[in-house]
Amino acid sequence: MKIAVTDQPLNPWKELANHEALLKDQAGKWGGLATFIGTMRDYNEGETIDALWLEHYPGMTENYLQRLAHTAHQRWEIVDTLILHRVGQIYPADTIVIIGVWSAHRAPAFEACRYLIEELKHRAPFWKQETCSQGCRWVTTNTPPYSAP
Amino acid sequence: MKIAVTDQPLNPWKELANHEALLKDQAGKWGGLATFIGTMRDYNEGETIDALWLEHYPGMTENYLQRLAHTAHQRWEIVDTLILHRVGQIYPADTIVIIGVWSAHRAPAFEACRYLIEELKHRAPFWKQETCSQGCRWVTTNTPPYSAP
Amino acid sequence: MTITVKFFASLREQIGTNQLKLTLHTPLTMEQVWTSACPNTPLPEYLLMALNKEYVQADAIVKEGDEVAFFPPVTGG
Amino acid sequence: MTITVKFFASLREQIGTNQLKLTLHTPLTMEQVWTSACPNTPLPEYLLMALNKEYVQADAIVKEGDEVAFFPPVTGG
Repeated sequence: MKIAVTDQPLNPWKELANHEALLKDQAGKWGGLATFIGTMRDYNEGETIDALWLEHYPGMTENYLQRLAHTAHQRWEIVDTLILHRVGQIYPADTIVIIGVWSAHRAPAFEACRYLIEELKHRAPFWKQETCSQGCRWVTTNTPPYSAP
Repeated sequence: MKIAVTDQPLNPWKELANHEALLKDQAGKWGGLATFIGTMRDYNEGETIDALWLEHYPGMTENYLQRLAHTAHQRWEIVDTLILHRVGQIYPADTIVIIGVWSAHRAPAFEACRYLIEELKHRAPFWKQETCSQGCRWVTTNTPPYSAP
Repeated sequence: MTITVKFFASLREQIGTNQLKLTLHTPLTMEQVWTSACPNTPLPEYLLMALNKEYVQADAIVKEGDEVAFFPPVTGG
Repeated sequence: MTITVKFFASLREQIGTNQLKLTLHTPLTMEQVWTSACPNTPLPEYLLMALNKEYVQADAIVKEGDEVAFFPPVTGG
């Protein structure tokens, strides 16, 4: 289980490959990996976005993500979990978030992966400020709570 | 949209990175990528599996996967889709299937990705033969049809 | 008129061949093709069938040059 | 007794500081801490609050050395 918040660019393929390499002992034990990779779009609500500033609450954000991962491990039969989130100044097409759930079967992998991204968006302390031609504005639309199947 | 059946080893990170590189023109248009990577387990129904032989129906299998991808594109708002499936002789921890769905939003990405793997398992002409200490046996448990949300 | 009949996976092993050519004197349904191709084997309960690489039902009509395939439930992914 | 009060994102900009120290003479609730820290700003409707990096409600009691944080609805991912 790895949770990290970073201000460095995230390469999803490298991060996933590196993390899976750490699970070598358990190779053959999982049959499915579900991932979600969130990427910065260059538009939002009909407007062109030039850049995004991502703020977080150091310490609390990591704790919160850690707790989410633990909850997922209690709720579903999971081999391992990866949650990485970018902060600081980012630009269109940059990776914002990487979630990976390894499991023996695909149903828990999909469900836990979806649960993690929904709960992260609903409650993890991150805030986005968009830079567009009209200047800067804080994003205010919060994601509603998720009811897992 | 890329569909392929191959008897060569699949490196999921390389395949996903290569495919995403082809979508360069549309960088910034998608906000989410949901992927599913199916891997060979070293056990099934309580028994150790040493190897798997994967057979398909050349021509029909590719047509069927192509049709699935088209259906997903009609049903969900999707930027692009990747479906790769391995055939021939494979061993534990080898990648069997890679599915990737790029979309502006995460809900269609997740739903279409799940739909594709479920329909692939339910109807795409592939057959698995397991090699275990007792010899060889054809897998017979078919996946039931999937009702997407 | 000649058609091709293919078998896959466990069915290929059971029938003992992956492919045979059949000469028909009149158009047949898929089920009749099975009976002509495998006269000693009753139609398996969970059989899937394809005509020219598309799934069809047992009553589909087979014509000159068609490719027919019979196979067990699929188990990929 | 001294506590730390943090503000994030739009709230940090609105209040004009990311952090302040507050000296209390008696234990206060989170809501009372807000009133002491921002006497001129009514409690925002969609305010989230954390005590020692855990979400709490407005009636949680703040003690010596605690870290209090106020912030708007989150928008990550």
